[in-house]
Amino acid sequence: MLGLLARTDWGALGTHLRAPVVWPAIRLSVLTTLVTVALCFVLGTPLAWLLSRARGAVATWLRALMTVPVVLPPVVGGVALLMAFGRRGVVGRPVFEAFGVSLPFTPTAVVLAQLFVSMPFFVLAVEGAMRSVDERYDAVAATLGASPLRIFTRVALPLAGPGILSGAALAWARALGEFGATITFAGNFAGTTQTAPLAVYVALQNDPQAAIALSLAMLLVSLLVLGLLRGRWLR
Amino acid sequence: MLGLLARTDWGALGTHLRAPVVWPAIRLSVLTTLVTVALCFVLGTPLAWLLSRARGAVATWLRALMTVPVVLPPVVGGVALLMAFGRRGVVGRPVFEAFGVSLPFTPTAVVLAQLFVSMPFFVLAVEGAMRSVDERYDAVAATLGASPLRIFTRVALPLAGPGILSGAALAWARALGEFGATITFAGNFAGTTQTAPLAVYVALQNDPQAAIALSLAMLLVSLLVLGLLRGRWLR
Amino acid sequence: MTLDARVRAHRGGFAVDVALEAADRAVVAVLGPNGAGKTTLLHALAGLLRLDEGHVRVDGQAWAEGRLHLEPARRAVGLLAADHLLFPHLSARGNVAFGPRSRGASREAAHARAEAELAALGVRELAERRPGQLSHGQAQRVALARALATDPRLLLLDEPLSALDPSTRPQVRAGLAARLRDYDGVTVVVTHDPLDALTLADQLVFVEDGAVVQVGPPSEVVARPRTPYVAHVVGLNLFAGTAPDGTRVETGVGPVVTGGHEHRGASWVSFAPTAVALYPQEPHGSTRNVWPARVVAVELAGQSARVRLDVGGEALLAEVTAGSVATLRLQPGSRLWAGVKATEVTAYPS
Amino acid sequence: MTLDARVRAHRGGFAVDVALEAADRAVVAVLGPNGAGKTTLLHALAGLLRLDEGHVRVDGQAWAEGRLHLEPARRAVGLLAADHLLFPHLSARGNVAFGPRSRGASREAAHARAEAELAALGVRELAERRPGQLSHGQAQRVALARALATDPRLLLLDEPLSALDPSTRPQVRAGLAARLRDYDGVTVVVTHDPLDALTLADQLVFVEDGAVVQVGPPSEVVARPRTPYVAHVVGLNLFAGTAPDGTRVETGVGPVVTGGHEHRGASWVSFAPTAVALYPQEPHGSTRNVWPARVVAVELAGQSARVRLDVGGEALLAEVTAGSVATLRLQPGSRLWAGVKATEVTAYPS
Amino acid sequence: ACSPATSEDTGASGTGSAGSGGTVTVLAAASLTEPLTALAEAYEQDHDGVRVALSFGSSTTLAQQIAEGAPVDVYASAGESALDLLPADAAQDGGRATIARNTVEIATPPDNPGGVAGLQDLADRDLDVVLCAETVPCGKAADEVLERAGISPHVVSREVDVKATLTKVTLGEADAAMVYHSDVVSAGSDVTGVEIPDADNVTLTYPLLWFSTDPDVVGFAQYVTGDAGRAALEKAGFLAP
Ligand SMILES: Nc1ncnc2c1ncn2[C@@H]1O[C@H](COP(=O)(O)OP(=O)(O)OP(=O)(O)O)[C@@H](O)[C@H]1O
Ligand SMILES: Nc1ncnc2c1ncn2[C@@H]1O[C@H](COP(=O)(O)OP(=O)(O)OP(=O)(O)O)[C@@H](O)[C@H]1O
Ligand code: MOO
Ligand SMILES: [Mg+2]
Ligand SMILES: [Mg+2]
Repeated sequence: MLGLLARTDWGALGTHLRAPVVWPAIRLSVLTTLVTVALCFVLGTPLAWLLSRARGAVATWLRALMTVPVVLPPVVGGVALLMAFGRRGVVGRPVFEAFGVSLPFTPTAVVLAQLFVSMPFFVLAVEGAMRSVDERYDAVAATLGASPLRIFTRVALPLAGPGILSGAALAWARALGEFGATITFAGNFAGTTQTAPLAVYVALQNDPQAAIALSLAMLLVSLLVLGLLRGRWLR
Repeated sequence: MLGLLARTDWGALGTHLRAPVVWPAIRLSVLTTLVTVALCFVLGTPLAWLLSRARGAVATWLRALMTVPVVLPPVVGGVALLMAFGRRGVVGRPVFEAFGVSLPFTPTAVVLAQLFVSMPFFVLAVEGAMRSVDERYDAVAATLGASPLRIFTRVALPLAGPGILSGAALAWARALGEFGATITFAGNFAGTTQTAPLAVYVALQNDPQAAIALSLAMLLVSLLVLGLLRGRWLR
Repeated sequence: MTLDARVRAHRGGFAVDVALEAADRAVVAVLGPNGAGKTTLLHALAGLLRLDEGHVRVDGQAWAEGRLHLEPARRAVGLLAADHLLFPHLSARGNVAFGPRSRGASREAAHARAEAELAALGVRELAERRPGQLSHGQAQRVALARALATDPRLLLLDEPLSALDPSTRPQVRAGLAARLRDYDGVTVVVTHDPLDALTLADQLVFVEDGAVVQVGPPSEVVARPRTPYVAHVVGLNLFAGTAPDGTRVETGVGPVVTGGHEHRGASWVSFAPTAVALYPQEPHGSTRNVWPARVVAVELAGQSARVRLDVGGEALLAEVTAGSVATLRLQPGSRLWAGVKATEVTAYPS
Repeated sequence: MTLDARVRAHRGGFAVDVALEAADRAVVAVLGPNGAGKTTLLHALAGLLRLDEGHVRVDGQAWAEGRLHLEPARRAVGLLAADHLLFPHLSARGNVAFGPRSRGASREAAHARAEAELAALGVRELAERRPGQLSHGQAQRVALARALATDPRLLLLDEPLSALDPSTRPQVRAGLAARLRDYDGVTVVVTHDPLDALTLADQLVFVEDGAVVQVGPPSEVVARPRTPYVAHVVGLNLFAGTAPDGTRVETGVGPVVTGGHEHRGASWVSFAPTAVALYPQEPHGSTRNVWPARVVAVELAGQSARVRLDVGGEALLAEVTAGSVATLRLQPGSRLWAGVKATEVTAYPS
Repeated sequence: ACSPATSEDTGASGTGSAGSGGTVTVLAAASLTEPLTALAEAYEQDHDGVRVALSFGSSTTLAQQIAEGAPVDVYASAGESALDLLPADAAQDGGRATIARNTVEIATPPDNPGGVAGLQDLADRDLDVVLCAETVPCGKAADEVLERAGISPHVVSREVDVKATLTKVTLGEADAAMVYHSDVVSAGSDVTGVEIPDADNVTLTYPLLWFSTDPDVVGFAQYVTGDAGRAALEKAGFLAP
């Protein structure tokens, strides 16, 4: 960080940030990551809850399985996604043949790639937080007649609130920084699938200063978003 | 995942895994990631505790700052590290001139790169879990005469146990999959700094099947480690 | 609505084996020493704990039996846990409305119900507060309101009044008693306070070490305790012995002359602490049972005093006026004489 | 060791303002209705809550004063919280040993101490258990042991005995009383049970709505309550009125003839429930004070009964034998006459 | 096995292996992975006690590492552009040679679903075409070829490196990609190559830089630039310089 700041050519910063690819990339990043986080929340929270309350070998292995996308180098993850959802993929081919739609090279693919890499962070962080919540509240809610769904939405969810926010921040940051899976699965086309990290990487190939300028812009955005949201929602 | 498995050339798997670079890479990965997780725990847990108990703007921004390495594309992170700890770096140059040691391109650099990317996951996950722990236990411990250090080690730490394990699993997985910062900061020397993801990258250059085989081996290792540890330590 | 339960269950190494039967609208009070298994029993009835054996049937419908085990949410129970466990993120009103909402009431209906329940327990003005902003006794009343608000078929109350102050407690108790009399379901209330039990319950169940030791309507249990613990709770002195004839029982403190009894053989004798008179010297008069005694402790309670005595190794409790304590200069270690008239002594087979 | 405190503090919108002074080895009991601010007071003394104003000095050393605020860990306090808050991850022994260990004892010493404290409270055999494996009453005793094990200079107990069963409670209370008498520090105990207060304390402090309403040694408070709440707790009937002369006090129930008094003007009159006699018809005899009354509630407690009466809108409590309840066929709504002899009535200036 | 610390002030610090006796440190473009690995192994066999340490990565990353003081004796780059990132006097103690050339070629999936037969066919708007990013050598080359031919194909993605570009074709996600001849050769039967006539094509050169006069370093550099090197590079699909 300090190294980065120390070597930044502050004078040229403005010029770099006015490059035409910068703002579309940042806008795309912000949009896709927000969708990703929303999906993480919708899909991941129930999963985290189930994992936190489940016992036995199935849950243990499911939990380990959740870490797969974390361990997999993102590029390999992207290849796996292509093999599954690509035009020739296990799922993608029948869909393409039936409807003529194909995912890769679309913003949807960007979201999918981000979801693939950030979901585990969300689920595992939220699961840890939910496990630290006293299970007796679940029991009390059950005796009051609450269905598992209601226990989840009205008891587990609010009680694990801080953990969920942490998890969402984590997942959002991870999605924002996501590079390998996106480039492999969604490609890199300015305006459609070129997110900020892709723009940074591409810039890095011939003008490190421009790359650094873009990175700093990304960081600024993320600091602002996280700082403000946290400032508002947490104490 | 399924896509990956479906397209694997199972017959050749054995051959690929016997390639001479495979085991040194996996060994290096396992060793460095274990060191990384240990460091995460030692450095990150107190930080998470402080963050979880701190109020006010400083903590909020510190928390947001923690997500920087997550947001930064890893390659850029690697460049930043190089600029800080390289032989010409802000920190690296005085150290090199004084002691003649330089970090980059050593296993230590691998650990540093992994620490850089995985620490935030650990800290944020653990912080979320610690915040879900009833603060009244802290208060009771204080009236019993416990110093803040003792409250931390004897009360906060064990009560946040599940969250810490989640965080460690997350950080470990992230470190294991780390690629961009490592290749940039530590280089890609077989046996010294070529971790499993780097080996996958190299293999991908000329033999995608070999890359997939290696990825599967990595996954297997991680599943085994996480599955067994969790099975043993958590219910 | 009726309850028919035979609960065999365990928590760790501890097992309970208790049978309970209760008719429509009955209130059963469960009493017993700490660790006897009262809470364990309630949890088993609520479905939080699986039965090892036995059954729980409410209104003829099995909630647990053999391999059947209805989840708590599918039993129409209301449970007030001893450590009230109010949801920390909901207001008092939100906590009370949680049950009705869970069981399908509209938001308005649930809130109105919550307001009514809170008002009945004198905590309406706390409706907006979070549990963290309530005192202990206030929180307990909110938790009680929450349990009552679901109209359960089986209402389980674990020490519902323990945190209430002495002026609130009788009011809440009286309100609860009235409420339970009209309430069309079975209530099981665990309490350590005999006054709660006597005021609220139709039937007392004493549990010791996981098993029932005495069951019966209050009047019977109060008159004829069958274990020292029960005697203690109902405030009687109790001795075990053998009746050789219809006038005496041989006990650990020697022969006790009774008011007359039919049975022979193994026998309990009991008498009230208020029936025990204390004398500085050995009395000579109509009092038939007289023992030398040593004072163990004196407890002043309001205007009367309870004097714990040791009579030849057995504990004896006497209740006298606060004035007598001063007159007799009672203090631990004092030696004196204790007497009970034969007409005050009851004997019954054990 | 002495305590000199003037606590002004607040929790949300609620404020307490209480002055406490206690000499070496003193035991102060704090009583008051739910929500009066007792727990808030203890938390302020422990340092969990900052003072808005005032001071806490122990042995002349300031723990809080002006801007000074020692953290709880730096005050030599022992706090038993009402919701015991045992550390869930430590065994009972580990919980009790936590304090001594924190204050520097060796592992062996701390464990030995923990064993001893647990044994004194009758829960030694539970030493290995986790709090989740204890019953409510067992957990409370472990928490009490934990608070006692630190040898604090200021011991703060919040409802220490509320979960104990009626046979354990007197034993623990007696043990605690003996312990506190010998213990070289100040104890502040919050309780709802007058028996606890009278047994343990040298001084009673009644708090209502954040402020002290009556302070004094037990004997004085018991004899001359100064608020209806205090009267209720000590088990007396209390009426406010004005004394025009040395024989009568004009009260809400009409003139009450007393046993004679010196003062004139604003006055309290009080008498024991046992002094109240009940008559089916208006009595004509020596009883000077006679009122028509309506039965509000009847509570049977062991061998006696408490009858709550309504006398012209004021509450009156009578204590009679269980037998009289049957004889008089007392039940809510019954109308009858209540009488008190003038010699049983005390009057004192308010 | 390297030159003494004279290079400290060269800016290229070609002494990464100083004191690590007998090790030649090579940083090389990822596209050279296969031939250079083979060459290093062969060289080690022939020269007892010499170890060749290889690190593959993107040419620019490697150049950046060198600029930041990475230990390096030999650097092989794909294209000349990355050399701009090196300090001006980087190779003043060593030398420089060109080891290979590459030309641009069209790659299609094996069954060539788009029926691509030549450069002109890329103008078809129904074809999904993938190119390297504008900033990497293969992207610059492809742009130049297309511009000269006056064709603007329907590009769906600009990949960060040539392998990623090729992957899109091997997996059938794209109908055509513009990559290097060597990539088509190494991909074997996974792709079908469609050559571009030399007249329309551009050439990429592969410079080799060495940073010291150490005999092992110079020896390895000469081995790569010599016949053995040329054979290995040609086998991997590279053209002779
Ligand atoms: N996991 C366990 N292992 C062993 N014994 C246990 C376990 N959990 C609870 N017990 C024991 O079970 C017994 C019954 O506990 P329970 O909470 O039912 O008692 P209780 O009658 O409600 O007592 P109290 O009046 O103190 O609340 C206690 O003696 C307790 O120590
Ligand atoms: N955050 C808050 N905002 C407003 N009022 C509060 C808040 N926290 C506590 N109170 C009020 O402060 C008062 C004092 O509470 P405290 O716990 O001290 O009572 P207590 O005397 O211990 O009562 P109890 O006998 O029920 O334990 C209560 O009336 C409570 O409702
Ligand atoms: O060395 Mo590269 O992979 O053409 O940039
Ligand atoms: Mg219990
Ligand atoms: Mg309180």
